[in-house]
Amino acid sequence: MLAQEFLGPSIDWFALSPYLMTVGGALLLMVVGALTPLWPRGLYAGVTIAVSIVAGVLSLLVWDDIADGGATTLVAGALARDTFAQFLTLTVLVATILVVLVTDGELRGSDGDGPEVYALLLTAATGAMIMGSANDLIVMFLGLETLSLALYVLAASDRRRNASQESGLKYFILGGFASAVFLYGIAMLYGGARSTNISEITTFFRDTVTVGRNDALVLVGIALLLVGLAFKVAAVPFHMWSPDVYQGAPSNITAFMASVGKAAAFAAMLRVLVVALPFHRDDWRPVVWVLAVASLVVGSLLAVVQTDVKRMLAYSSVSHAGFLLVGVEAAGHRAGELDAGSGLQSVLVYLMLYGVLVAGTFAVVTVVARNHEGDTGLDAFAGLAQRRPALALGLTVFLLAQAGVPLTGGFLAKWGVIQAAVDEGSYAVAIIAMVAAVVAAFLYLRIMVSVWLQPSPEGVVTERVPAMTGLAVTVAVVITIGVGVWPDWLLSVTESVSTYAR
Amino acid sequence: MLDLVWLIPALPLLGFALILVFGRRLGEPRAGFVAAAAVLGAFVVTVGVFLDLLATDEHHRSHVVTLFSWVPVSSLQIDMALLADPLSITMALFVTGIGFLIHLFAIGYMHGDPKFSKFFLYLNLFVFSMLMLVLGENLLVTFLGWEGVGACSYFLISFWHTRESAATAGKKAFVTNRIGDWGVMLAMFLGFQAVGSVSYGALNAAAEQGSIASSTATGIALLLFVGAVGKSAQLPLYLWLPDAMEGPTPVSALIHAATMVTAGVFLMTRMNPMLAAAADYAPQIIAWTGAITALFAATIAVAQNDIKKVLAYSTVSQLGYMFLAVGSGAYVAAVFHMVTHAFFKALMFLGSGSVIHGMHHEQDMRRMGALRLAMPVTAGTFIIGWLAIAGVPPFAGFWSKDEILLFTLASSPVLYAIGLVTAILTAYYMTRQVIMVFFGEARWESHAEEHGAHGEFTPHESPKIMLLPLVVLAALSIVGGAIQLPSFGIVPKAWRYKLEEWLHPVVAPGEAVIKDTAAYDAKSWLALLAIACALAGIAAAVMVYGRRRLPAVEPQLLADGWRYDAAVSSFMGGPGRRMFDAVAWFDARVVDGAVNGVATAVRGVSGRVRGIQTGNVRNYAGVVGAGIVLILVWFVILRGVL
Amino acid sequence: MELVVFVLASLMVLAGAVGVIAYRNPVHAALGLVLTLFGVAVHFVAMEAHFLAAVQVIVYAGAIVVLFLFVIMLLGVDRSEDLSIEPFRIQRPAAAVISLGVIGLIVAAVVRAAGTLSDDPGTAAPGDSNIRALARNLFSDHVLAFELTSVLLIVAVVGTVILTRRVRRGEGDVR
Amino acid sequence: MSPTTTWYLVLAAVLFGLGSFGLMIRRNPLVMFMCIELMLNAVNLSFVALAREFTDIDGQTAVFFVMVVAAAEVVVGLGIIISIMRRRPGATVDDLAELRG
Amino acid sequence: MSAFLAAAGGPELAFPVLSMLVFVPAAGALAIAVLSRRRPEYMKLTALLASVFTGALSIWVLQAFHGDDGGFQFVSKHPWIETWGISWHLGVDGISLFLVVLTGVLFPLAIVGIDPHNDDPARDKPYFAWLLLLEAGVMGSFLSLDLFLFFVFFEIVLVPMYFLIGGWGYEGRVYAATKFFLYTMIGSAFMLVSILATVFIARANGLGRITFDLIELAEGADFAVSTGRWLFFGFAVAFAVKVPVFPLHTWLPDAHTQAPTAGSVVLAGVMLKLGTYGFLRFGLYLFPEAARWSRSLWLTLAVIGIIYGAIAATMQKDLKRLVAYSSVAHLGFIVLGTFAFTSQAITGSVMQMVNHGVSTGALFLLVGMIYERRHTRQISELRGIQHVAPIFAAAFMVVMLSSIGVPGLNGFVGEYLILIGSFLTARWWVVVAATGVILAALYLLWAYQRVFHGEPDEENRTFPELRWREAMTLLPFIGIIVFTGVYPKPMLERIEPAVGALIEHVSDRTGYVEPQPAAVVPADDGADHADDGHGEEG
Repeated sequence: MLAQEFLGPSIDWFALSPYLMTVGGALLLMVVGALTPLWPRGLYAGVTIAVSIVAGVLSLLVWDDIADGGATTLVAGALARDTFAQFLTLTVLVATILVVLVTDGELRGSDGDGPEVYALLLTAATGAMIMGSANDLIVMFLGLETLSLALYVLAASDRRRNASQESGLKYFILGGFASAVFLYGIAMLYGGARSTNISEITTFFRDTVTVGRNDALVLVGIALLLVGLAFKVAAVPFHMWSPDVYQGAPSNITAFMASVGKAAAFAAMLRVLVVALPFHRDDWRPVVWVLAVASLVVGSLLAVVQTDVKRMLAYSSVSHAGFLLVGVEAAGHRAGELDAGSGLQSVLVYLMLYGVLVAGTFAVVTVVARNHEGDTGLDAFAGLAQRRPALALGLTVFLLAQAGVPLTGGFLAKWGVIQAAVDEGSYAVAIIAMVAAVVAAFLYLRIMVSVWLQPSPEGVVTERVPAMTGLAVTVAVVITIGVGVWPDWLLSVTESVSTYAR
Repeated sequence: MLDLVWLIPALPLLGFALILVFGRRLGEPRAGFVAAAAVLGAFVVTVGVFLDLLATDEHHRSHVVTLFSWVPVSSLQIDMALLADPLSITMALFVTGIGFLIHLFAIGYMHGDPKFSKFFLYLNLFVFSMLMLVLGENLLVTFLGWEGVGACSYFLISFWHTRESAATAGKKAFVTNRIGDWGVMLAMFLGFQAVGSVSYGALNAAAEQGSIASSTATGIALLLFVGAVGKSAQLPLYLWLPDAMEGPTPVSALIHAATMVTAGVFLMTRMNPMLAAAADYAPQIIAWTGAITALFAATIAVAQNDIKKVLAYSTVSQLGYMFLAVGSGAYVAAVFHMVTHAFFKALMFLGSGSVIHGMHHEQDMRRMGALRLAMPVTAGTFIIGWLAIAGVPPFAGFWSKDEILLFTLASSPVLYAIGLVTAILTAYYMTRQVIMVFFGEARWESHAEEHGAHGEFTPHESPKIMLLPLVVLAALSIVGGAIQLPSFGIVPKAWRYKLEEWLHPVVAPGEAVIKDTAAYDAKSWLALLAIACALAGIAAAVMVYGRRRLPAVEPQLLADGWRYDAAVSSFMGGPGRRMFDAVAWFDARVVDGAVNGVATAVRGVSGRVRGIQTGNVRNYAGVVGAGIVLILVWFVILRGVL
Repeated sequence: MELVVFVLASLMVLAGAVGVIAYRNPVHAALGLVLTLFGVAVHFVAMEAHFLAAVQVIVYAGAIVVLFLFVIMLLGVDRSEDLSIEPFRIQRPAAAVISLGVIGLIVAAVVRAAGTLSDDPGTAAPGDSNIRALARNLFSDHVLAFELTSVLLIVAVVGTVILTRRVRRGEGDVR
Repeated sequence: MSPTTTWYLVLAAVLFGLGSFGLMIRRNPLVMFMCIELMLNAVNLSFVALAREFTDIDGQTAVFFVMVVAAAEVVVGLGIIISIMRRRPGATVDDLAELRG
Repeated sequence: MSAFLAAAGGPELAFPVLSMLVFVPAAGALAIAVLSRRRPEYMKLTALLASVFTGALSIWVLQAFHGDDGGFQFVSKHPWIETWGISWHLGVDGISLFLVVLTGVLFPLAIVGIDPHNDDPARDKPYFAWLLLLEAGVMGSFLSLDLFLFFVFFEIVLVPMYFLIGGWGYEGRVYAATKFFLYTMIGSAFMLVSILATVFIARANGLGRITFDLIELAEGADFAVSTGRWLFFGFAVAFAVKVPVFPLHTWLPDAHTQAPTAGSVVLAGVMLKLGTYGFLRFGLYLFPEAARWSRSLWLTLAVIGIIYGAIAATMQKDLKRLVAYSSVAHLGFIVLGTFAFTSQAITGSVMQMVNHGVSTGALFLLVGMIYERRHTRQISELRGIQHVAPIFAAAFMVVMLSSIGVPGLNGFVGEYLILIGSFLTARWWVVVAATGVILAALYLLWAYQRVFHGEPDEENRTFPELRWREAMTLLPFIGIIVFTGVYPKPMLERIEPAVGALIEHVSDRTGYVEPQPAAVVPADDGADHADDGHGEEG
């Protein structure tokens, strides 16, 4: 047979530009940075942030186009060009910028400084963005791997502390396990739906009437995919890695995991469950419900008895994952329908705000940690208010926001999720979530107690707050309060967020 | 003049305000004079009002002065209004009159007390409250005064509050009174629900027209009686009165003899139509309570050694008499006895005060005797009071007591018998007191050394300002009976039943009619019998304490007031307190314990669950694997196969 | 014929896998892995995925396993691990149950789904054009994914740089 | 008769299960890592089988990507393992359990 | 329909006085936050200015208020979160008016009256900032007519209070603060879900759109019976914790005892009222049927609270704790009146909220002064103070008598109205509740005797007399106590129309007919006959 001439797919470079931007930035940092001696004055961070900002602007422009032209797919249906993707991209970029600021404050001048970390952060961000906008499970898997591999390395990157390396190894082994499962899920789903492309899967299930539930492969696929994603979002019982890793990894990296990592994972989950598998919502929604409740309960309960702040926050992030799952569950009720309810939106808002919150929180943690040789026990925070009132105030804002106190972004996020759940009539999970939130509030109070109400122990030197970290905290506070007080813009924006499906 | 009724309470209030502001600057004795002047002014106004009312004919002898709307909420409209009618003015007259005298007495009695001006502050406030009580046009205004006098008596009883006993007595008085107030409040509620108003006019009118269910009327009447029992120290709530003697003697005279304690009787009289509309057992309950109290208190008085305690118990007993009258429908008699009793009991209290004053605050009668030589005026006046209370004609007490007994017999002979016995006892223990204090040999010299503090010890007559009130009251005790003379042959027609005519518009609905009953016909004989009883009592006492012919019977049981007080307080201190402690324990351990228990439980569970997080990757992988299996089970088996 | 191939290859695969699990010495385990990989490659050939078979042999067996062995030698961790002791008593039974559960459930599902699959699957593509078709597909439909792999590899490279760099600069490291 | 897709899928499942079993019982991080490779191979096997079933090349493409990912993972994973083993030679995962609770 | 609709639009004011009531203190807090911490004297000054200005505004509202209008006045409504149908909707009616004024008046007094006892003056800064923030929050809760807005304020007040207790409290402060925070938060967790459910269910039947506007919801939506009951339950839990109703009260003694004096004053004075106010404004107004249905439960709990609180108070050894338990009893009365559904009772409840605020607030001030002088709150360590500080004792006595409920003082009028009003619909509860009056006298007088009477011992012999500043602080309290007691009309006639409108609303929704005195309770109101034991006579 003769070889017919080859036609590559048409490529909308502009729509791809945000991803290209970040990857390009990473390459730039690697190539130039590796060949030149150590750059002064946090130029790495500067470049990274600049790149991120440009990418953000680009994705905003793309958003405009979508608003006019409607959602499409890119590069032969590999990526979805929809507002959902753009919003997730923006979320990731904002969180990345904050983390980079913190990272600079942490690394500048230390022997850990160098282009590599920033390059990895950028590539990881790219992976996250891809996960959020993937329209093909294989692509999603690749994005996931990009993100995960970078995180494995970053988690282990602090060679001064054994904990860092231990956490890196644990994360790596379990992560590998999880991605294998995820991959197996893809394979099974491929067996059931004869494609790995989300749009095609959706169409397939819309057109084929499954007779007598003989779609066993699909079910197994969904199950395994769900496990893989649940692992990434650290939902109970797949959360086991997160406390150890959060605690062991350098604080700024923990911030990245908690913000970008979670955002990407949830975006992927929404893509898979809500976009690709709306016709199996009755199959997966109960599982999500159970996961949500488990995460809420276990996360809050275990957070209460911790003594290490980073570990507390790790568990609290588990319970936050529970909250997000409540949103996913809500989104599941009317997935695929025209009036899909506010579940998806609530999750997105939550991701954005939680990303900022947690980044800010860990920014403060880094400062305290480096003042106590990496010790992040509660007593390390004792009397922080006396030493650094402003910093303490910032931390308090973040903690209150995480506790869901009004006029903060955290409250809005929780409100949105619960609203979605109640709108779908799942009151039980809503109430469980709120009660869990109260239990979790106890641990934020514990931190505040040691920050404000305990005297600063003798001979503790006042923390040095790097300018960049301070900036990060300030920005995070502004966003948290700002959105908390004037949330309308964010809500109206997210209301218009839609996914490319069907 | 009638429209100036508001001046009657206003003046003491003014006095109160003045002393409150300038009290310290006024100091002694000016503060006392200001207070006395205020009360005197009130008295004068009252007299004026009294004359006006006298002038008007009987059907218009009731005048309401509304000051302002007090508690107006939709259907509930309560005014701050005063009512001037025969009853209230009668009360006001002796409240202000006797009040004034007692003020004068107090100026002398309280001489040298560091808190002189404060004493008159309270005294004026009390008079104000008492006047509000009697002049109130509706139950709520009365209640204002009702609680006001309670509060004032609390202040005054615990006036020397550094004395633990005084403080306790004050508290006891207030709390016990509150128990009664509970009844009054509920009575008001019931009345409001039934009639839509708490004004006497509306309530009594409804009662008279019978537009109020008899059950409701009974409820109101009995609840009010509960209040009366509290205020007027009847069984079972009389306990506070004897203890109240901890207060300065003028207080005892003013509050615990003349005015406040009679408030209960006043209230019942005021609401007599309601009582009339009530079921038959209501008045009987009242009568019996009164009778039993009278007898009970009299027996206790027999064995008291504290000069004031004797008077206190006799007060309780006499109040019992009044309720006996009320219960027998003898409202006029009740008021009559209230007035005469106010005269002679105030007199005797002041007398005892004078004695105590002269004896340098010695109150134990066993350390007195033969004081008639040391303080003749006091002795003389006191003896007049004694004859009055003992029921010896022609003194005031005889007439009122006789009238009550008459009505009682008309209603039930048993009660009459009790009344007579009480009369005998009264004569007996009063005589005993007089003898112990003023006659016999002087027993105080033997105790002189105890008083060595202020040089050699000799009782001395009190200053003029203290004696004047004694004299006036003595006079009243003699002629007081004239306001309500019975229809005996010796009495001129024109003088008869003055009080009854005067009060008629108020008490008409409830007043019992005893004409053409056997008792009425035999009233002269009854009078003679009463006199005989009185003389018998006196004679017995003389035999025992004067001549020493007979042994004194003063069993400890009576001295301890039948141990009733002890029983109550041991219950309060024992089971009662334990119950309260139990509640407190319950709150701390159970209710709050549950809360903390939850917290502990959460921590406990968390600690357990925490164990899963071993830190070993292989375990983690195991858990993840388990999760996978579970989810697969759901999808493959529950959703797939089934 | 195919049946025979299938059975033999499957035996290789499973034997290798068991080896990986059971050999106390990591080096032997690695060899077990090689066996499995070859078995899988044979299956690929049987399913006429020749290109993948080749890559399997070259990349996996060739590169990856060698890398493993290299690391083992480098670290000198080839001292054998005592499998007879297990600190967590329930770990092994639990693991067994779980694994059997996973296998059982998936197998059950697969068997259930057998109905949806044809009894005699056709061939993916004519043998000679398998590579061509793969390439075509790779560079048209999955070009983005293909590019992503490069990013992935960048991450790998940078990662190793980070992980190893401080060994050069690093302070207080046993060298 | 020739082996149907189902056979391959069953085989893959067994292989996957063996891999997970190994992951749970082995203490040497390198070996655990090998077990992950086993699982990946199981996935590949099923991909190819299904690709043949549907006569659809996508499955094989997926396998290709999986291999790349595997390679990258190996690089990173071995990097991490090396950096740990350097400091604590012969450490098993059981020894690496400082973070817990 | 009822007057609420008429006033819903309300007289739109050019000058948004209500918003100012919220913003002024907030701004003050902000100002203090930015002030230099080295000049503590400015802190207090700023705090004082802000709070006094707020107080003045509230007074202005009081005098500009149309007494005869039962609806909301000075309404200011601006869209806030349009996507969720949430608006900045403030308004004041007779029910909230005096609570607002009380808040406005109480804070300046709390600020001027007593200083935080802390070692270094630099710590004044956060103290005053938190206090002002608290004032803003409380004001907001009383004024907001939007469920979301209300919830925001209702929650936000926890934070300043938490820090006030935790930061400037006494020995057990951290425990108390945490307990207070979590306990209340649990309650509001249920309320949050309930609010959302209310909104969505209202959209489903009646409204057709999402709105958190109280008036629209109350007037527009009609819930199925069981639904309404569940929703009401959600609200009720939050309020019951805040009040606190009997079994949920144990956070209160700890919080009160451990809080700094100003904290206790505010807590008792206004914050507890959030609960009772919530019952009126949201419970009865949104879910009349459910409120009617569950009334016997609340009445019973209220009565239990009255007796139980009094008994527990009697046994306390700590003066502050005693006052705290007395609050439980007093608020029992308020709840009783709230669920009696008669004009007198509810008017009395509203009035009693203010009265309790004044008298208990003053009591806490006095106890705080005692603590300042003697550094103990243990009754056993105090003796014979009246002997050495008669004026102080007199002030205490007046306040105490108003708390006991002696006629002529404010406490009595409220209690009396509550009882007489409740008697019409809940006779037997009232019969029991009235005994609380006896117990009140018992525990307060006993405490007074132990603290003020008797011979002062060594430590107490030097007890300083009332100082001028303290006297000036207490004077307003005593003034209000006496004036309200003697002449409550101005207050009642402003409260009553709003209450009337509320009852009218309840009647519209449930067909409940308010029993009038001298008239048999209508037969259709079966509930009353059921739980009144034997029916009404007369």
